[in-house]
Amino acid sequence: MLIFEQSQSGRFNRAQAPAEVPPADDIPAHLRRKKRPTLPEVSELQAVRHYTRLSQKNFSIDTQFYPLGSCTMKYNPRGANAQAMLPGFLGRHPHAPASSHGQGVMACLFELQEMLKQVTGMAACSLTPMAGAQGEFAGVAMIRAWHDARGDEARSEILVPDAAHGTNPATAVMCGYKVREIPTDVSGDVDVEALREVVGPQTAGIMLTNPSTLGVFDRRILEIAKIVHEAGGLLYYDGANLNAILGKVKPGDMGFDVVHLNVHKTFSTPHGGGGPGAGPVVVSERLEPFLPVPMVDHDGREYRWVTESERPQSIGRLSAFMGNIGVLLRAYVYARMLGREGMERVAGFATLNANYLMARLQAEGFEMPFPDRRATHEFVLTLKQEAKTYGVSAMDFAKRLLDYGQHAPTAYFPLLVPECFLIEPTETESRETLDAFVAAMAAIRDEARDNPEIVTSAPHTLPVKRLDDVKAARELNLSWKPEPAA
Amino acid sequence: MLIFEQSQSGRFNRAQAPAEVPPADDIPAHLRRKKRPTLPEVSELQAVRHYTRLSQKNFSIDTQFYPLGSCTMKYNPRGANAQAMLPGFLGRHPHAPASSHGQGVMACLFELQEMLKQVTGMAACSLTPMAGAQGEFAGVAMIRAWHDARGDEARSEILVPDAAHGTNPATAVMCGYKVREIPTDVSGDVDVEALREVVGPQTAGIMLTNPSTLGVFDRRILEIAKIVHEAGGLLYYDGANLNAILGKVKPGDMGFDVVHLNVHKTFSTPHGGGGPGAGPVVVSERLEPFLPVPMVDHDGREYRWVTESERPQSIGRLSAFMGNIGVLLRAYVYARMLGREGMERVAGFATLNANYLMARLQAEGFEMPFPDRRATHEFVLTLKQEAKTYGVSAMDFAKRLLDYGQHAPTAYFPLLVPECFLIEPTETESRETLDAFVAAMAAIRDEARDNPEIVTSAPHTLPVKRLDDVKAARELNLSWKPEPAA
Amino acid sequence: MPFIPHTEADVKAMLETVGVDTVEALFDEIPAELRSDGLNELSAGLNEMEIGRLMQERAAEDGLPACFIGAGAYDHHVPAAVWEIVTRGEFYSAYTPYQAEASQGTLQLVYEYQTMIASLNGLDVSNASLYDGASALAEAVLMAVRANRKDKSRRILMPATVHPAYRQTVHTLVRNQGIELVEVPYCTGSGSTLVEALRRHERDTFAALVIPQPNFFGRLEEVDALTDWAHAHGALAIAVVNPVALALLKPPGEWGDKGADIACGEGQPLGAPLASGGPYFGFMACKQAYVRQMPGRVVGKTLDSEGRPGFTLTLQAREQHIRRSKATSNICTNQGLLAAAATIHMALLGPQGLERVAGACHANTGALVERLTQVEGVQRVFEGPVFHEAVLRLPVPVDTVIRALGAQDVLAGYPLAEDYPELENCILVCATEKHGEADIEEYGRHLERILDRNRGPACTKLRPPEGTI
Amino acid sequence: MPFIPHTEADVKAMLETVGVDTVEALFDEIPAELRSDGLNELSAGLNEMEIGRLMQERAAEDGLPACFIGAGAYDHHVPAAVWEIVTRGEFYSAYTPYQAEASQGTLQLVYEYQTMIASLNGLDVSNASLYDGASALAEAVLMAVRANRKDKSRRILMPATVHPAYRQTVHTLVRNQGIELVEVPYCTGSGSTLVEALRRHERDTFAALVIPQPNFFGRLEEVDALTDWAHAHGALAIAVVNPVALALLKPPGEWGDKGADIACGEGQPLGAPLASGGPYFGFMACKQAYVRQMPGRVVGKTLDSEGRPGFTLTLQAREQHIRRSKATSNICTNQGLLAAAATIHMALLGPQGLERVAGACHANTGALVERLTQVEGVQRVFEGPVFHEAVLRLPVPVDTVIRALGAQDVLAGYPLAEDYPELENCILVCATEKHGEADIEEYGRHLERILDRNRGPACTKLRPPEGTI
Ligand SMILES: Cc1ncc(COP(=O)(O)O)c(C=O)c1O
Ligand SMILES: Cc1ncc(COP(=O)(O)O)c(C=O)c1O
Repeated sequence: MLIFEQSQSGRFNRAQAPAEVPPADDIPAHLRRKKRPTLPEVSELQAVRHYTRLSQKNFSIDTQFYPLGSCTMKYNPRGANAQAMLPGFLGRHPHAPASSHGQGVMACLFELQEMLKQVTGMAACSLTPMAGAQGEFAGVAMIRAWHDARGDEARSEILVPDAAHGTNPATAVMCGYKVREIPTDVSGDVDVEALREVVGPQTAGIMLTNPSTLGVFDRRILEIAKIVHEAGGLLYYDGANLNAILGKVKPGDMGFDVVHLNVHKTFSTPHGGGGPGAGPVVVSERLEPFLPVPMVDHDGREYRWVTESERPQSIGRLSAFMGNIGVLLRAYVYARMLGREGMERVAGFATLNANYLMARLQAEGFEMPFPDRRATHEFVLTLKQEAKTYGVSAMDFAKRLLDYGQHAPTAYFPLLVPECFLIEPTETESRETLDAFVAAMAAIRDEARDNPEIVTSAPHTLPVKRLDDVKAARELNLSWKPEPAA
Repeated sequence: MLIFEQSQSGRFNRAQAPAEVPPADDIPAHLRRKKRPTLPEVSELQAVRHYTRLSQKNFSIDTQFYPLGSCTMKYNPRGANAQAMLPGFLGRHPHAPASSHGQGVMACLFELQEMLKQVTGMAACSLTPMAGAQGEFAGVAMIRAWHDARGDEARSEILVPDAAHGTNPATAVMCGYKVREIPTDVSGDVDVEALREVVGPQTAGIMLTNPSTLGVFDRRILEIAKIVHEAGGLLYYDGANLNAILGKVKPGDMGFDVVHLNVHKTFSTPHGGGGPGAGPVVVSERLEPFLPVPMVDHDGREYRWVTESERPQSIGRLSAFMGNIGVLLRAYVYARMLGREGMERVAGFATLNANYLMARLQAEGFEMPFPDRRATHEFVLTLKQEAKTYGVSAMDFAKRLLDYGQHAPTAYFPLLVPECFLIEPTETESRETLDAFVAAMAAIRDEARDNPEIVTSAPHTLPVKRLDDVKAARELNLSWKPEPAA
Repeated sequence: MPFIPHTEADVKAMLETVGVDTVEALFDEIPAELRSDGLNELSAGLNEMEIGRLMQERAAEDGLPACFIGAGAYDHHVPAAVWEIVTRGEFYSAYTPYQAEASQGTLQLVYEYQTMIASLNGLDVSNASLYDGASALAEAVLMAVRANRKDKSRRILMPATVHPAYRQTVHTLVRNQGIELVEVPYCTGSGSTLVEALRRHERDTFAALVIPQPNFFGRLEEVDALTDWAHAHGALAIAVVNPVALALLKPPGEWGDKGADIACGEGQPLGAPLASGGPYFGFMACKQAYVRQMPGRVVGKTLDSEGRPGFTLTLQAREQHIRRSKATSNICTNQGLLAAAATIHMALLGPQGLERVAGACHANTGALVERLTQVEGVQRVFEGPVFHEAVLRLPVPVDTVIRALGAQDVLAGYPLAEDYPELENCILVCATEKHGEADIEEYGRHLERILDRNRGPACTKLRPPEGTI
Repeated sequence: MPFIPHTEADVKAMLETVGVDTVEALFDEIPAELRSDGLNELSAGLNEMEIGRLMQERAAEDGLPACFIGAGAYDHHVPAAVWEIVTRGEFYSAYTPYQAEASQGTLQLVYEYQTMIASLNGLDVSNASLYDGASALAEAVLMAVRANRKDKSRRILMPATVHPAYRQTVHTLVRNQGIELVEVPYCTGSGSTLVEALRRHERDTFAALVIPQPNFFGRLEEVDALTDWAHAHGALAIAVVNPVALALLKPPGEWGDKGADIACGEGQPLGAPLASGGPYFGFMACKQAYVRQMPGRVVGKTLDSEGRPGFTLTLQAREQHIRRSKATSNICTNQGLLAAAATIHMALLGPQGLERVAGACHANTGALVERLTQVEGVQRVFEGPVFHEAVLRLPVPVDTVIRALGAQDVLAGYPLAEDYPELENCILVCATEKHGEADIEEYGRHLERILDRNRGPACTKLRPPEGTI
């Protein structure tokens, strides 16, 4: 039942309302609202009960294994939440004076900037982008600003591998570029020969993540960097996969000029059912002047904001204030808790979990598109055999996994592998959990063979049965409307 | 699965452990522990996931209608929780000096004492009892101390109506008294003639709640008070039912000498799946010297603790410190939010809801043992007809209600009504919720007629089916033991 | 190292299954010359107790001053229930609801959110949130350029009364696509945008006119006339609104004859704490006709295979993960949890509650302006009705006053001269329902004292009074 | 008036259904002379914003000092997860699990709690919690009197090293049943209870001997000898223990030849914040033989009708709601949520974590004692090993020092002279894992300064130094 369907005209929750005041007569009538908006009229208990019960209809890390590839659904420490929600942090206005009412939060942000530079091997950092895609925007906009600053205005293309995340090409377009796709070779790496053919004076840069979203580490990365750099382009690193390499290899050493990080992945800030995240960018020295503002600096005496006035070449601001500070605080707490040793272990155990899971699934007879490659922090599995033999698709497997109390991996991405799952267990899951996933996959495969109907009509144990997406798109119903009075 | 079954030897949650220190060699070996206790070895994620999922297996006010008679399961304001958990309150040591580090919390406690005096019409208050039963203990112990102080040591009996809550007779015994039961008359009131017969010089006092746990207001309460007082006994008021009369009538005006309140009922502090509560006691002037310590006083300049040294006649302390202060703070917040108008409305709407529900259930054909009486904040319904006709007991109805998403009312209490439900909707539930309850009861009655099996084998939709209580008591299994290594 | 559950025995068994000897061996595809030698610059890890203490000290450092700054972020009461519920693990630690059947909690909540936001704006549809108010305006501009079929112009009329940081953000986000922002000056008497100021653009073509309500100065714009002007000149009307103000003010969908086409704004006033500026969320609503041009996620109602209602992400063909380079935006992760908080916040307040909040803000702002203008030399700069905030001119430099009041734990307001050089010595002050009489009086008294001191006979030129600042 | 959902239309319709005209009419069975005229003394209601502000001010007033007081309540780190989970509505707002099938969350959790507590104490069974440590000891005394079949005595041997407030509480709660507490003096050299001190009671009979470990002075008792003495003399042995200390110390079930019979104590150190003294929880464990004498709720494992495991309240025949006047105790509501917090706390720490906490407490207490006794004139009073706290003698009156340190936001410790007149100028100081070197050093320095000042040549008798205290 929707909250609106519990509403009663005139019901009123006095605990949350200030005292009534005389009407705002000084506002002219033609600027005033006449009809109240469709907000529910419910008691506090009704609202609390409704949203508490709604919450129970979700899968989440706190309740289920959630091996969603490319999303790094690791444990979100409750301590990070508690620290970021301390009254002093929550109550601070973004324009509160830095000197007298901001040194605490700015110290955290400054140290986070430093840590992100260190783990990526880059020279400078801006924390302001509000998610990965905005980090990408900042990165590509800086590449553009760099070319523009050099008067090199002919560069009109950004190269993007076909395995790339959708935000990469979309971002390139938002920055005014044309997108050129680079194919993947049979081993899962970027097709370097194809790359060589398309680079040129029109190439502004390339957007890459390494390991790629195919879950393999591109072994020829230095060659790729060389090719692009020699053609005058810059390299952008999509840091969504940083969890795979933390402490093992740094994007800076691979030759990247700019990196964005998804702290809501690698640094374990919660995804909140759709956000917020934060997508800090780190850059090599040559891109530093172009970083988005504001940033935090320490002038030897105190922390202060760096704004456009002292960064005339900055690509500018990306938000009204300074991005998702509450998210950045959670990332800061996480990073400090891990420290050096903890950070160095992340990639090792994320990779161990992925390789273990891959090996066990392989042993169970599941097919890997790149069977000779190591898994990184994630790996791709293809169900095309199962689809062909039993008529049971990756989607069906995904839905049936839900019945087994496991969130489904990312399905049908990357687009180039048919009927695929992209599986990312993360380092915070135990071996027992991975074993349970293997058992569920094997059980579903047996069901697909013996009783495919149960798989193709899954899920069976959730609050709703399989939903009709086509109907949703055809008969658009995007908001509730009161029943017309009968 | 139990948390112990997820344990792996050597698993270790470093975020929550201080650094290791050298072994405590100064402690002699014969005083040291040799084998580690059976605590689970799990990761933080495992613990969080386990207990989050466990929580989802509960019914609660925040998720279901919970009309548990005598328990006043009203909405527990989330604001009260947030205020009581402010760092300044949580971090305060009970022995922190009152003057320099205690005036904040003591101000709240002092004002709460005043408010409880006002709503009950009594002269003095001690907040220290930690639940209703301890409040009862304090009350009866004060009655005893009063008689003792007067040298009246022949009084050996406490009178308790047969409808009383089990804690009443148990408390009387803890205070060293014999219990004498008073029957209920056909209209649900205390049988005054029977009372007259049993009072005497051996009568220390009577324990009553009014309205009684039969959900009716005892109309002859003044007569009862007179009888007991004239016999030299005192009157104790079990305040568990105070929600019924807040602002309508005060126990002090009814002639009671001592009252305990269940703040986890009337003042809406949460029950926490079994506690904590708090059971403050308020008394008339003559009992004031006997109140349990400590209490809070204001000496014109600051708040201070009143201890045994200035209350030589006090029955003493009931806990190591000052009772459940965190609970009392929640009650304080609730009381201040309601204020005068809010408090006066509680009984009105609690009573309206109960009478409405009773009237609707009556109209549906359910039987009330006292059909001519008004319901108070709760009422009793008997299913003895249904039990006889369909072979479906009150227990079966209760279990089947769970399938309808409603918590069952209190069943088989008071003991004197067969196959009974004690139903208390509280004032914070909406009419729609009450209507849904009536619909569920009617539907179950139809099921009992048409398909009794579905009722007698309920519940069907919960994490477990009906549990075997007999087996639980016969084959006692009160703690998990590791499997012996095979 | 926290959060990794592996025992030594686990590691051993797992490596065996994989068929390697060490964890390091799993990285053998990385060229050796690239392998880094660890993260030696990082400090040692802290346990939760240690980091907790550090963060408590830092949070305490930032204090809890009385805050009279608005300027895009507003200090409202947020019911405790809001954040107690949204930080429940099931909301807090879920991903974007890709598996609809396992995400009905989030999905239904977003559907309710869309309903509330659409209705608050008097428009047909809403998306599931954008990053913040400023970037939402940028998306609205891009959307208008795509959506405007009458006019293929890539130019946008942008009044100077729009929040300066919003204008900067829009500039950053749209300029690479060759979109031009044409500034519309404001009337220095009224502090608002006059239709007359648009006259000189009558012959040019524009994709859209942006209309803030209230505007950055807190002033109410003549939204009907501005909207009608836009439509008359082939431009779409983009409203930038404060959602709390909408409880009192005419919703964008009713502006002028046809209503604004797109509305957007900062959602922070609906349940998000100030939190130094984020996370907040941007909201966006529009007419049904433009829904396929809308950026961001959208939730639709549908049926399951047994005909029961359910909710799912829909219109995904607009989005980057399907459309890639042809998507309406690159946005992927949005501000879901904040939208969830806003939904619960609005449910707890209801229409009447929100109206009272808006009313109290309005009344308190009036009282604040009245009190402060009683102080000698303090003047109101613009005439006419305001919401939430107002511009005052001080008789002395603003920075000195801000610093002196800051030392008393009172945040005086937002200084305007940097963004509007013509508004020297001017400050934007704000009150919400949280600022009662006593708070306002305290501000007034402090200001009096500070100005008195700075006006002393010996002191014609301003110097900071010793000791206090 | 908050929290009541009724609209006017609801009220009207409902009154109609009931068949009365007004809500007041529903009270017509109350004799008119009793009806009160409202609650005029109460003040007007506050909304959540208003009460929130008031409470924040009051909480701030109590401050967040560095706390070196123990004396029964210990300042431990509590993982954030603990209270984020137990305040989830499903735990927080549920009643006692009377409907087992709808309460498996609480019930399984209590079963896990019982397992942990029993194991920590080295005993067979645990109940589901009692009010606090002091009242748990009272219940243990009553239980021992019921359970001791060898000896029908109603007398209990109670060492003076048991927490004074516990002894007072036990007295309050048991004396009306004619139970007598016989005090056992402590050895003034060691601060512990010697078996020799029991010798003079050799010919009397006792239901039980209470044995604290560590005792109120932080000193470790010779628990084996004491337990054996009790058993040799027909008395039960009741242990009063600190649950964190049990990670290091021999559990009661292993004391002496046969083990203590009942163990109880204050559960606060397992996840409950200091909170001015409550809510905490009392724990109790015992040998299987005495389970039917145990007070309070107990959860047992059973099967459902399909043979799946499940949990339910059991042995209810001991309890007041079934047995009424013959129950083992009058306890009904206990401290469920605190026991839940303790369970999650222990699960997060695990055996190794708890051991480290105990180790850190021990090490820090050692460091604290060492530092403070470096201050001139400060001496340790009792020899021998301690846990958590120790008694120091100061060269000046304790109250002055406590006040002066309090003014520096350092809580110096618990003054002993009121409870133990022979310990004039003595203070009980405590450290936990939260008190690092720097904190201890700060305490030490403050103490040095304060004592120096109070020792100044002109000052033979102590006066508060002007200005600071
Ligand atoms: C590989 C990759 N790149 C970029 C993104 C975009 O990040 P965000 O969702 O934070 O905008 C994602 C996350 O979805 C991703 O997986
Ligand atoms: C009528 C009555 N009296 C006394 C009590 C005992 O209160 P508590 O459970 O807080 O000890 C209760 C609650 O169960 C009750 O309903």
